[in-house]
Amino acid sequence: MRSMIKHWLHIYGYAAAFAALIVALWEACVRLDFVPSFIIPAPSQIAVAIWIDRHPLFAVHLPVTLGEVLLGLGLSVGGGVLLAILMHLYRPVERMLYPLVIVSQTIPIIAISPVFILWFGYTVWSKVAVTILIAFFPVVVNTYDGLRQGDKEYGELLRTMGASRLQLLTKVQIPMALPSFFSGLKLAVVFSVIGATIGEWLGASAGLGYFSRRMSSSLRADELFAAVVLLSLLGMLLFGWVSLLERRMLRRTNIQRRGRSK
Amino acid sequence: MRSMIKHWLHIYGYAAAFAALIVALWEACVRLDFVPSFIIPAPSQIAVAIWIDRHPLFAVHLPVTLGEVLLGLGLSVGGGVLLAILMHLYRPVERMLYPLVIVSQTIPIIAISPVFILWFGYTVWSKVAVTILIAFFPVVVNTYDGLRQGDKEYGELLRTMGASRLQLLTKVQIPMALPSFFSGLKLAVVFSVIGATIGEWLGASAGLGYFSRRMSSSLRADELFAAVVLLSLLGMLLFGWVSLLERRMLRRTNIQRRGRSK
Amino acid sequence: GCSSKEANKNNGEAAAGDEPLRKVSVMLDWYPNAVHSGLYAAIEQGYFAEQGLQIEVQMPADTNDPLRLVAAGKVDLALSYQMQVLMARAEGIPVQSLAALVRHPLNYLLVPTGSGIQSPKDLEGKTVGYPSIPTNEAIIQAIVTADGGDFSKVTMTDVGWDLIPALATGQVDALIGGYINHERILLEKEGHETLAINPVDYGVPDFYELVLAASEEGVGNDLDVYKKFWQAMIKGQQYVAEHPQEGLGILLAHEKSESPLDEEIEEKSLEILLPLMDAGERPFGYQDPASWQEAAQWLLDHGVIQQAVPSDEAFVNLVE
Amino acid sequence: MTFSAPIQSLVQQLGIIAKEREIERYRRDWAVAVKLEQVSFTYGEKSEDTAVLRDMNMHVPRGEFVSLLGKSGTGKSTVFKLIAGLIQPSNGQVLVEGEPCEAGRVGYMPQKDLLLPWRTVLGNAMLACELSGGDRKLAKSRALEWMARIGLEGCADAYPHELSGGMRQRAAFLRTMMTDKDVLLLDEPFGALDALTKREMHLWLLSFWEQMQRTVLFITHDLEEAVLLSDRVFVLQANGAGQPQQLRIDLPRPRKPELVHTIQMLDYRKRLERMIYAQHD
Amino acid sequence: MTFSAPIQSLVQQLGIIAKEREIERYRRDWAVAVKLEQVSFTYGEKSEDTAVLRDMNMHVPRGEFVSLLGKSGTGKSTVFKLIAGLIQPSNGQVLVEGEPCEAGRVGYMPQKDLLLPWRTVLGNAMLACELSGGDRKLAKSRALEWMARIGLEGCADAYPHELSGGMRQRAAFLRTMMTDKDVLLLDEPFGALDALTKREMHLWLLSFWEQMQRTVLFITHDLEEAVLLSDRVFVLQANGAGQPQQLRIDLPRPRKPELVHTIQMLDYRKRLERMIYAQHD
Ligand SMILES: Nc1ncnc2c1ncn2[C@@H]1O[C@H](COP(=O)(O)OP(=O)(O)OP(=O)(O)O)[C@@H](O)[C@H]1O
Ligand SMILES: Nc1ncnc2c1ncn2[C@@H]1O[C@H](COP(=O)(O)OP(=O)(O)OP(=O)(O)O)[C@@H](O)[C@H]1O
Ligand SMILES: [Mg+2]
Ligand SMILES: [Mg+2]
Repeated sequence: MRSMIKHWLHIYGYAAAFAALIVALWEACVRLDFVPSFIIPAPSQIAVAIWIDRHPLFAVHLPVTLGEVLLGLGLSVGGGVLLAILMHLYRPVERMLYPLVIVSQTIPIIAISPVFILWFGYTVWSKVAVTILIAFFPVVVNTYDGLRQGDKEYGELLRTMGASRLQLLTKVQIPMALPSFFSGLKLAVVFSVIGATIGEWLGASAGLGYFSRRMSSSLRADELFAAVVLLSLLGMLLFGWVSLLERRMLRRTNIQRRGRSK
Repeated sequence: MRSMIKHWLHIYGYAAAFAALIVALWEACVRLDFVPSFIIPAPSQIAVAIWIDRHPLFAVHLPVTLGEVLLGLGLSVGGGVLLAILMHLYRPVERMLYPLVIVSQTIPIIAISPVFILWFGYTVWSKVAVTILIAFFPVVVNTYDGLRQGDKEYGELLRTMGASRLQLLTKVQIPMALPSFFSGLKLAVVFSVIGATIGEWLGASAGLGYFSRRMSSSLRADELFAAVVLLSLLGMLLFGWVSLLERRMLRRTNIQRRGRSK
Repeated sequence: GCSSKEANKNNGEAAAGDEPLRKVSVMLDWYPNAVHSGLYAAIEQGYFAEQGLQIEVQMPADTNDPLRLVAAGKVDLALSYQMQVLMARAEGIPVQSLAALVRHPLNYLLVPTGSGIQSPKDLEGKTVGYPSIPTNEAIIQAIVTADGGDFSKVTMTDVGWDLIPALATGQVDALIGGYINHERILLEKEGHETLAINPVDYGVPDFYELVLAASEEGVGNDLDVYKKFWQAMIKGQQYVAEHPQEGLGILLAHEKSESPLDEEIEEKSLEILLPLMDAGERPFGYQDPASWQEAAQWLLDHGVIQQAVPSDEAFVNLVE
Repeated sequence: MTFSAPIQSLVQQLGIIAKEREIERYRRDWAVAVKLEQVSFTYGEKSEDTAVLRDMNMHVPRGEFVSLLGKSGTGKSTVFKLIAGLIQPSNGQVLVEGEPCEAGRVGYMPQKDLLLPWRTVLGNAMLACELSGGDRKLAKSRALEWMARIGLEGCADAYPHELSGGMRQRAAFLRTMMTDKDVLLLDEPFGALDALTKREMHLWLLSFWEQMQRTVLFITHDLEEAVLLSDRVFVLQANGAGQPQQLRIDLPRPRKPELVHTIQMLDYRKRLERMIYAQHD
Repeated sequence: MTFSAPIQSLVQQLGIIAKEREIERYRRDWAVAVKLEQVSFTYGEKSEDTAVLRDMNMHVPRGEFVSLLGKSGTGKSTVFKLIAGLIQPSNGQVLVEGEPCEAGRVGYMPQKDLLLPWRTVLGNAMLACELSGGDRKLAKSRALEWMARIGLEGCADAYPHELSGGMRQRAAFLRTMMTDKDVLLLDEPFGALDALTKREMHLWLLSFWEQMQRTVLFITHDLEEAVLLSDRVFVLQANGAGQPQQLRIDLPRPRKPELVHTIQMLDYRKRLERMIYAQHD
């Protein structure tokens, strides 16, 4: 137990010290009025705000946002991987849909926010739709690139063994696409948090994004940043979890990343 | 010449036909009043708006936005690659900065836009800062993952040849990270377009984002979508250009992607 | 409403509560604040239920969305701005105003006290920040010109949604687009005293800041419903005017569990708002055709809209 | 239709003759497992001068064990890729059992081991079965049995990167043997093995071949190995042109490893050496 | 300090003796290029039973050409990785020229060719020079000259995937030879070459070695090759334990390829075979 703690301290000691330093500096900056506290509040003020608003934050808004994030993320990943596979298998699909996918990423949300409301109303789906819009692109690009990258020679070998295109996909290309897919997934996980936040701006009555916007519009920086801190923690947690999954998966499957070469 | 055209038609025929179909359907939807034209205007209306506003759009706003995009993209890619390399070389740097990078992605722009205004005012730098904020994350994640992924055995070989860590990086890890880096770059290129757009919402006096927001406030959907179409085209163009670069680079360097296995 | 009594009669013994209520959706102009206390009071006090209505309140993504969505039939009623209704009509968006909630401008020119700017002409050589809405530019142009200044010497800067930081951090010298019942109070709270200059004093029409709008189609089909809605609103507003403390309390309580409002700010806000919402002789919400006429003409004159909008088509009065 | 009796019998006889001819033709075709006819091949889009193979002819009789020899870089592996259907000849045709070659018809062990790094040795060996949808249990027990016979007992769950070079080669060999194809192409299957292990592999491969009567094409640089195993040896020309030279190995079967130390072996070896060296002097 | 004369001379003498002893020790150490002392090694974190090497001792005299033989999977490549400093022994020590091994001290050609796929053959050959910051022009001209001598003329600008298996191996060999290290580890460098090409490589390697007097460690499965090239042959034990058996090859140098057909060769070959086979019966 002791040694475990020591081990963790050793690994995360720097990081923790650094984080503490940043928080301290930040606090000092605000206290010494280098930054007005209504623009960035001091960490202590944020902490107080989190404590005071703990009920609405944790009991009302966090669960709502978390639900949207998970739903949106799941659909993004599922849909993104499916699309990437289809584009990989059928060239015309790629040529038809890839441009559309890119277009979807360059449309400013203000231009289509009424469309979302029109189609999905104020249900959870409008937020999920925004989350998907923001999170699925990295999954598509990374998975598609990963599928194409796979070493050609393994594919050739399997073809001489009479593999069908689908078998080629499942036996060679998907395993080899895993590292790239995971890079995309890590991006998607983080983006889905901001996606849900933005989705809530389109019209919501709960959620950390909704909360943060309301607080922002009444210049209540403490509460605003209380929500932001929760969103960041959520993002980091999800990211950490996916990184862990990635490490396990890639270690188990021995694909490329067999540890860092020192 | 003829055969060139035929070749292109063959490759992009489907895509063009599909695009035409979508545009036609869209036009029909609006004309038949399935969608109110003040929410989504018909393609023909958008085309007319682009033609009428061609001067402000192409001569005034497009160059401004393009400048922001390119500046932001350049800095994102440079900074992102540098950060990824540093994180790769020095584990403590990774532990200290990766969480911060993730945090930067989960902070809603409304929370930190005042900070940007405070620091950068209404110069081009506030827009560039937003662009960087949005575009550099995929570069960091993909480049970092790419650097770690490289086959360990090549690195070992180079170590037996007395390579320093820096040489290991430049001779093996960077070449092997290229495919992953390019996935990130493609994402960054698209994100930088939306980044500049959002940056202009924070306060600007020119640019397609500024234009689109003004038109949205004046409820002028045609003009709003004229700007959106230009933004999308810009995004697609940049994406296409990077894809081309990627193909050339990876073909020349023979890394993994030696063509798709049929 | 007589019609609601009829409905009750038709249903015989059925109690009013059992009868299915007519659902009416209202999209606010922005997140709930003191200006909406009449609405919330009416909901809480059951005034809508009395009229056989059930209200669903929605919030927009952007101040431009309510009009578009009401025109598209996605919501029944929307809170918006008089000028924007006119601009929408100029763009062919079929919306009509039904009632005026706030009868005078809230949108003042704000300048930090001690900045040396006393009247609009002092803006020469200064920077004025405004949210992307183009009417603000027209207002500045109008007041500077009316005050004998040269508008071409004023720098207009679009400050997006960050109005307060723009002024508070000194990025701009003056601000238009901020409300005296919101931005000004907030600035004050953060220690930035401001001088508020009313555009009306410099020839800008005394337009309605906040109106209730519906689509033309809605007005055609459901005018009676909207009338009932407004009856309840009148009662709600009356309640708030008579009991400001309780009226605000209802709003605060409603928001408490999710996004607690700042009581002090909202109190001050309501204090400013109540006189501006009062229609005097006329019932609450009454719209004066002259106001619409004037506003439409002003917009046209200042190039905000390109074609004339027949002002009498822009509104329908729910109360006389 | 009705005919008078004599005409009918004439028609019948003609029919029989035609059919016999057809059968004869089939028999001839059938007797040739792999046939290269005037095959040319160039990598990339270089000019004719850089062709790897030029007008090559080669007939491999069904059921024979045939070795391919030739200097490094003469195109042996390229011939295998052609037969396996991975590349298409720019001229001429490649027939496998009378039909144009296509991927999936023959069992092919490439020169690189190409073990899938994310699969264990057993997982790699099971690939063929998984792809063809065969009986997994049967395949597994067979794979484990064979693994023991080629010295990979206990390695079933090891990943390729945990194996030595020779073990990887044997694992790849095993994977190829697990494909149930009538024609096997083995590209230097035992190049990384020591003499002792190689001898075991020879014995096993020969017994397998004698039982199953498959056609085996075998690339090697070890002349003794070629003589010991083959019915026939082809020696590719240095510049990849024309007909490879042939040598029939008329040694009785079953062949014992002791053969290596006999005069006959020495004799064959010398002849082969002469054939190879002749081209390069 | 001052001493009386006799004491001073005594001190001087003692000092001389001490220095001579030191020199003697250095000479002895210097004479041993690579020294493995009681080396154990286990891959992963498995128990002692699965050790690949156990208490192994091996001394390679400076300037000698030494071959390593052993059955597939006995740990030859592992020994090389230890000497190259890629892995650390779990017990005992590995000394290269008297100092604990570390990466970058010896030239190492791994069993896989590991040519960088994004570099041409010339680019791969130039790696060592680029890493050590040597004279590029000189290195290039040397690389091109050597390329011609090992049959890779005209391949300078070819990428690895455009080469045949044997050509890749030669390119990797060339890359290793371009490192200017005093100790060379060659892991089956000629395994994929035909007899003729192999003979050319032997001649070249021998002339190179005789000129430069480097220490060469050489893994092979070809007994004739081992006898032809080496001063000394180590045969690794099957279970990786203890001291490898040694055989000195006392044939005069320079050695000609014709040696292969002599009685001496046959004799050495048989002795080596017996040494290898003995362990496995
Ligand atoms: N993908 C490729 N692109 C271009 N040239 C190639 C390619 N593959 C092989 N070659 C060339 O074709 C020739 C024949 O190669 P091949 O692999 O068939 O030789 P091989 O007889 O198998 O040699 P080895 O005994 O060394 O394996 C070589 O000169 C090689 O350079
Ligand atoms: N990375 C690894 N992880 C686990 N076990 C390994 C690893 N590398 C090698 N081994 C095991 O170590 C043993 C020795 O391997 P090594 O590669 O040294 O053999 P070798 O003598 O070079 O054989 P060959 O002649 O086949 O190349 C083998 O049994 C192998 O399974
Ligand atoms: Mg070959
Ligand atoms: Mg080995």
